[in-house]
Amino acid sequence: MTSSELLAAVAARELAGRHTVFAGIGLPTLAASLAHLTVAPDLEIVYESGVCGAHPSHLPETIADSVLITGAEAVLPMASLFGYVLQGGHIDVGFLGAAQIDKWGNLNSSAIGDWHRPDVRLPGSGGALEVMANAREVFVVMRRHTPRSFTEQLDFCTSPGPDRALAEGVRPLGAGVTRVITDLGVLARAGAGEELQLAAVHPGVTVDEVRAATGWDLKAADRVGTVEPPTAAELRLLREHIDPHRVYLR
Amino acid sequence: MTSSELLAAVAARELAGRHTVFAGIGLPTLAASLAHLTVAPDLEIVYESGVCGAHPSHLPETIADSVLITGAEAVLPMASLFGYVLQGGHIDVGFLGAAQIDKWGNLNSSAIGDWHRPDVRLPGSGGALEVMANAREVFVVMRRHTPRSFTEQLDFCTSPGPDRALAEGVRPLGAGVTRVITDLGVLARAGAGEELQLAAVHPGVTVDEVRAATGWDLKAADRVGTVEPPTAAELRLLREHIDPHRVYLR
Amino acid sequence: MGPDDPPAPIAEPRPAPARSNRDKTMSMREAVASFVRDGDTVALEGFTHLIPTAAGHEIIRQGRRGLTVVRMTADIVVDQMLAAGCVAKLVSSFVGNSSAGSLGELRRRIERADPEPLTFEEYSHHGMLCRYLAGAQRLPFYPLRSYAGSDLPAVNPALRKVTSPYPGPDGRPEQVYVVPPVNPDVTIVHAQRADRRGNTQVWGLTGVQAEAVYAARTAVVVVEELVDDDVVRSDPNRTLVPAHAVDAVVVCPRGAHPSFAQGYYDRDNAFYRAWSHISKDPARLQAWLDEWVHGTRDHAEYVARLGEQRRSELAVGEALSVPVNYGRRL
Amino acid sequence: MGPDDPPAPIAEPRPAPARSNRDKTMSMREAVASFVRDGDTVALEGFTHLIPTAAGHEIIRQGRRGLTVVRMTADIVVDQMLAAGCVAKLVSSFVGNSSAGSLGELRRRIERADPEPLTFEEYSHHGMLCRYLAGAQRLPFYPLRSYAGSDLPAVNPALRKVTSPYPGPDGRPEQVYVVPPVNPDVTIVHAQRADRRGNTQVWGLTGVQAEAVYAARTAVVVVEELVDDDVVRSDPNRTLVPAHAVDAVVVCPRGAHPSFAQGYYDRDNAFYRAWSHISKDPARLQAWLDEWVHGTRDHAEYVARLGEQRRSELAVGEALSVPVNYGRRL
Repeated sequence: MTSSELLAAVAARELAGRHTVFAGIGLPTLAASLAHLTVAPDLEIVYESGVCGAHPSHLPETIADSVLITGAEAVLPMASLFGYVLQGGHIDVGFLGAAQIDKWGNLNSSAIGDWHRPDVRLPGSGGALEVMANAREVFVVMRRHTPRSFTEQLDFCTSPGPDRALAEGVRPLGAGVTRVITDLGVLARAGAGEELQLAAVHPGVTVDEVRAATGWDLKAADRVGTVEPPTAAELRLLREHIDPHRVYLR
Repeated sequence: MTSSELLAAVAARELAGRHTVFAGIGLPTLAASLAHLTVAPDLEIVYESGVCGAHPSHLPETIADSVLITGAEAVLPMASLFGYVLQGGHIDVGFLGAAQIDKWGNLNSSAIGDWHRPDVRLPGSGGALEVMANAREVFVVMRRHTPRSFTEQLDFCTSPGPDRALAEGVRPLGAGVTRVITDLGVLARAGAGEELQLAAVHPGVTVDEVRAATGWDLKAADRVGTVEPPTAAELRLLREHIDPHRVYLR
Repeated sequence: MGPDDPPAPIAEPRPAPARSNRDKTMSMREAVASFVRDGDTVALEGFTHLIPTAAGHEIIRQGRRGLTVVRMTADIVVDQMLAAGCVAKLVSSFVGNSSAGSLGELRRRIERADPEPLTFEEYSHHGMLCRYLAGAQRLPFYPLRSYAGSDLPAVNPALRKVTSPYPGPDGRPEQVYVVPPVNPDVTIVHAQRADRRGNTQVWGLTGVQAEAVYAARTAVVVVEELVDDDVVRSDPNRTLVPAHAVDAVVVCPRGAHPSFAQGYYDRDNAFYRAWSHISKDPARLQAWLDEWVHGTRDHAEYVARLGEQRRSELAVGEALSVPVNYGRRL
Repeated sequence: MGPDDPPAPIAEPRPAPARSNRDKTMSMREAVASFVRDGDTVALEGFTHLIPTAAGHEIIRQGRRGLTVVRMTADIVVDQMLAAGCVAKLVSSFVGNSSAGSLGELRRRIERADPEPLTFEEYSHHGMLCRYLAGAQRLPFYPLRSYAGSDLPAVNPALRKVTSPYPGPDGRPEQVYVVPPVNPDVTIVHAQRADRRGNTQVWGLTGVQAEAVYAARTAVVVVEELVDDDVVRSDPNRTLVPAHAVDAVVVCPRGAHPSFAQGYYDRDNAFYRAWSHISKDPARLQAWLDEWVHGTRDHAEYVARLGEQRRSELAVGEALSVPVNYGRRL
C-alpha cells in the first residue's frame, strides 16, 4: 500500500453523505472518485474549470482534461461556476493544497520568503481563496507533514480561514479547514475559534512523532484514534477502476 | 401610403451607416429591416430578449418570437445582453416608445397621474431605462403627435435623458433622444443641454400645426425641412418583403 | 411602496440547502404542495419564452394566499394569479400583456385597489436582472449604470447608491446605483428537457432562468420532456441549470401555453390578444378561471380542453442544430 | 506592485468602437500587426482549454515590447513571452505550469529580477473574473465575497472595500471587497469555429472568454476553422461571442497547442512536462524559442515541425452532441 492510497482512502471516507465536492486534480480526484463508489453515491464532483457532474472515461490529468468534459452533466462559464455555484454556497467540501498551513487552517500558496522578492514564487491562489471563503468545509491533503509546511507563522496568507476573516469583520460562509490529512495522520477542527488538533494517527505513528513534525505546539484530542487502513475493497477500486495506470497512486 | 409606412421609411433612413440597433417590435422592426435592405447593409438587429443578428423567416410578432431565434447569429442570456452588449456600449441606436415625452427627451412609460394611485398604469420601463442610459442615441417613434404626449411636465420620469442624469452627477454613455419621428414630422436634438427642435415636417404639415400639437413651446430649426416621402422602392420593400401580411403597416 | 416606507428587509443570504442527486421527478401537484407556501416569495421566470403558466395555474388551484410574486415581465399568468387572489405583492419591471394589450386585473388592483390593494415594487429590466445576479452570487448588492435622473428611486427606496472606491473618469469620486439581492423562497422555471436528477437544458431564449434558480432557496423545474442521462451528457454546454441547484423536476408537456417552447410548439398569439378582452371584465375573467383552471384537475386536462385543432395550429417544423464533436479519447 | 504604490489608474470606460459587420478574416500576422502595439494591455484568455498560443508566438515574432499581459492562468505561453522580452507587467491569479511543474523564466523574473524585474499584480481566480465582469459591463467596480483576512490586499492596493447601503445579516453595515474593471487594449481568444463576420462558437470549457472579449477595446478571435453562416445560425445558443464584439477573425488550425481544442485535438501533456525542464535553463529556453518561434515563419510551420506522429498522438475520436430542434414556422 502506498502513501497515496492511504491518503485517498482516508479522504474518501470523510466525504460520506456529502453532495457536492470541489476537487482538484490528483489525490482529491482519487478521493472523490472512491467516495462516489462507496460512501457518497450521490456525490457531484465540481471542477473550477466549470465542469459539474463529470463522468470521465479515463483518469483526468488536469482540472480541464477533455475527458472531464465529454459526458459531463454540465459545463458552466467560469463566472457562473465561481459566482453562482461556489460563492452562491453550493459546495459542501472543497479540497485544497498549500505550501504552508498554520494552526487556524490559514493557507499560503503564493510565496516563500518576502512576497516582493520571494525565495520561491509559488503559483498563487487560483480559486483557493474562494474555496476557503465559500465552501462549507475545506479538506487539505498534504503528502509530507513537516515543520516547514505546518508552521507557526505563514510567510504570506493567501487563503484565510474564518478567524482571520472575522478579525476583519467578515463572517465567511464556511467553517474553513476542518480536516488535514497527511502522511502521519489526521488533524481536525470544527470551525472558527478552534485550532487544528490531532484527531488520529496512522498505524505505527506516535503522537509525539506528529508533534515533532508540526511547527506549532500541536494539541492532541483527548482520545487520539488510529486511522483504519484502507480495506481490500477500497484498494481494489483505487487500483483497478480509478487509477489503473498509476498516474497518481505513486 | 399609410402613416406607418411613412414613419418606418423615415426612421430607416436615419439608420444610415449604423452597425447595431436595439429594436422593439412594430415600427422599429420595420424600420430596421428596411434600413438593412437599403442604407445600412451591415446592420445587426439586437432584441432585449437576447437575440443578436436575427434573420427571421417571417415578420416577428413579439421581441421573443420563435422566428427571431431560429437562424439568428447569437442568442445570449439576458444578463449578458443587458450587461455586456447594452451597458457595455455596443448599441448605436435604440428605439423607444413612450406615453409621454418632454422637451429634453425624458420619457414616461410608467403611469399617467400619481404613480401611487395612477389614472392609468402603463407597462413600465422594461429595458427602456437602460436603452436610454447606454445606447449612443435613441430614436423615438410616436404614431400620434398630441399635446398630451408631448408634454411640458411628465407625470413620472421612467427613462431620463442625459440632462436629468447630469443633474444627479452622472454622465451617461449616450446622447439620449436625438430623433423623434411622428405623424407630423421629425424633432431632433444633438445631446445633453439641447431641447428637441422641429427639424422637418411631413408634406402638407405646417410648423404651426406641429407647435399646436406640442405641449411645450416647441422651437423650430432655422430651416425646417420637408420630409421626403417614401420612394417607390422603399414602399415596395416594406409591402412585399418586410410586412406582406400587413401586421404593422396598418 | 411609497417613498417614506422603509425598504423591504434584506434577508440574510442563507447558503443553499444541501440537496441530494437522487431522482427528483414529481407531479406538479406534489411540487407546488411541497415548495410553495402561503406568504412565500415566488419567482416565476421565462422571458416571453417558456413562461411557467402551468405552475401558476396549479398555485391557483391549491389556493395559495399572500404571495410575493417576482417576475420581470408580469403578464397573463400574473394577471390570472392576481385575479385568483394569490398575490399580495408584485416585484416587476414590465406589467403588460406583451404588445397585445393590457392586464385588466393588474390595472384594477393598482389603479383602484379593486378588489384589494396590490403592493407594487417597480424596477427596470436590468434592475431585476441585477437583483437576481446579486441573489445568485450571495452579494449584498449589485451595481448598474441606470436610474440616475429617473423618478423610480423616489418610489422604490430599495434603489440606492454606492460611491466607487476608485476615481471616476474625471478623477473625482463616482457614484453608481445598486440594487439589493432577491432570494426567492422558490423559483419556478419551465424548460425543454431535463434528466431525472434535474440537469436542465434550454435552447432559444434562456432569459434569466439560471440566475433566478441560483438565487432561490428552492427551485422547481418544469419540463416538456424527461430525457435519458445520455441525452443531457451528449451536450453538457446546453445544461443551463445543473442538478445541484434543482429540488424538483416536473414533466408537463405544453406547460408554457400560451407562451411557447422553442422547437416544441409556438406562441398562441390569438390567446394573448383575447386576454385583453377577457381580463377587462372581472366576471368574464373569473368565468375563465373557473373553466380553465379551477375546472381542470391538472394541466393535462387544460391541454385536452385546448383541443386538437388549436394544438395543431401551434405546431412547429424541424430546424435541427448541426451537431458538434466533444471528442473521445482514443 | 508594492503596498505604497498608487493603484493603477482606472481608465475611463470608453464605449466600444463602432464595428462593421463585414468580413473580418485576416492572417495572424496582419491581426497582431494591426491590434497589438508596444505598451498595450493584452488579455490572452482560455482556461487550460483553447489557450491562444499561436497568437502569443506571433507577438514574439513581431518583437512587441513593454506589454501588460492579463491572463488568469499564466502558463507556458506567458513564460515564453516573458523569455522573449515582450512583457513588462503581469496581471494574473495563477502563475504555474499547470500541475506539471514550474515556469522557469517567470520565477527568475519574480524571484531574482533576472534578467529584469517583472511587475506582478496578484489576484485570485474570482478576482480576475470580476475584473473582466466589471470591464465588460462598464462598471466602476465589481463586488465579491473574498479577500477578507488575506494578505493579498496588502500587496495589491487595487483590492478595496465598499460599504453596502443595505443592512447586513446582523442589521449592521456590511463591507465587501471590490475589484476595479480591466479594459484591455486587445483581447485575444482561441475558439473552435466562427463565421467570417466573427460570430464565434465554443464548446467544452468556455472559461472567461466572453467577458474578456467584451471588456476589451478591440478583440481578435483565432479559430480552428471558418464555417459557413448556416452552421453558426443552426445553433445560435452556441455563439459565445457575437460579431459586434469582434474585430478580427484568424483561422489557425492547432493554434492552441500544447493546449487542446475540445473535439479537435487533445492536450500535449508531454510538452507540459517537458516545459519545466526547458524553462529551467535560460539557454535551453532561448534555443527553444529560436527553433520553434523565431525559426518558424508562422504557426503552420510550427505545426509542420511537430510532425505527423505527434499530431496523430493528439487525435481524438467522435462524440457528437444530440441535435436540438429550434423549430420552423409551418
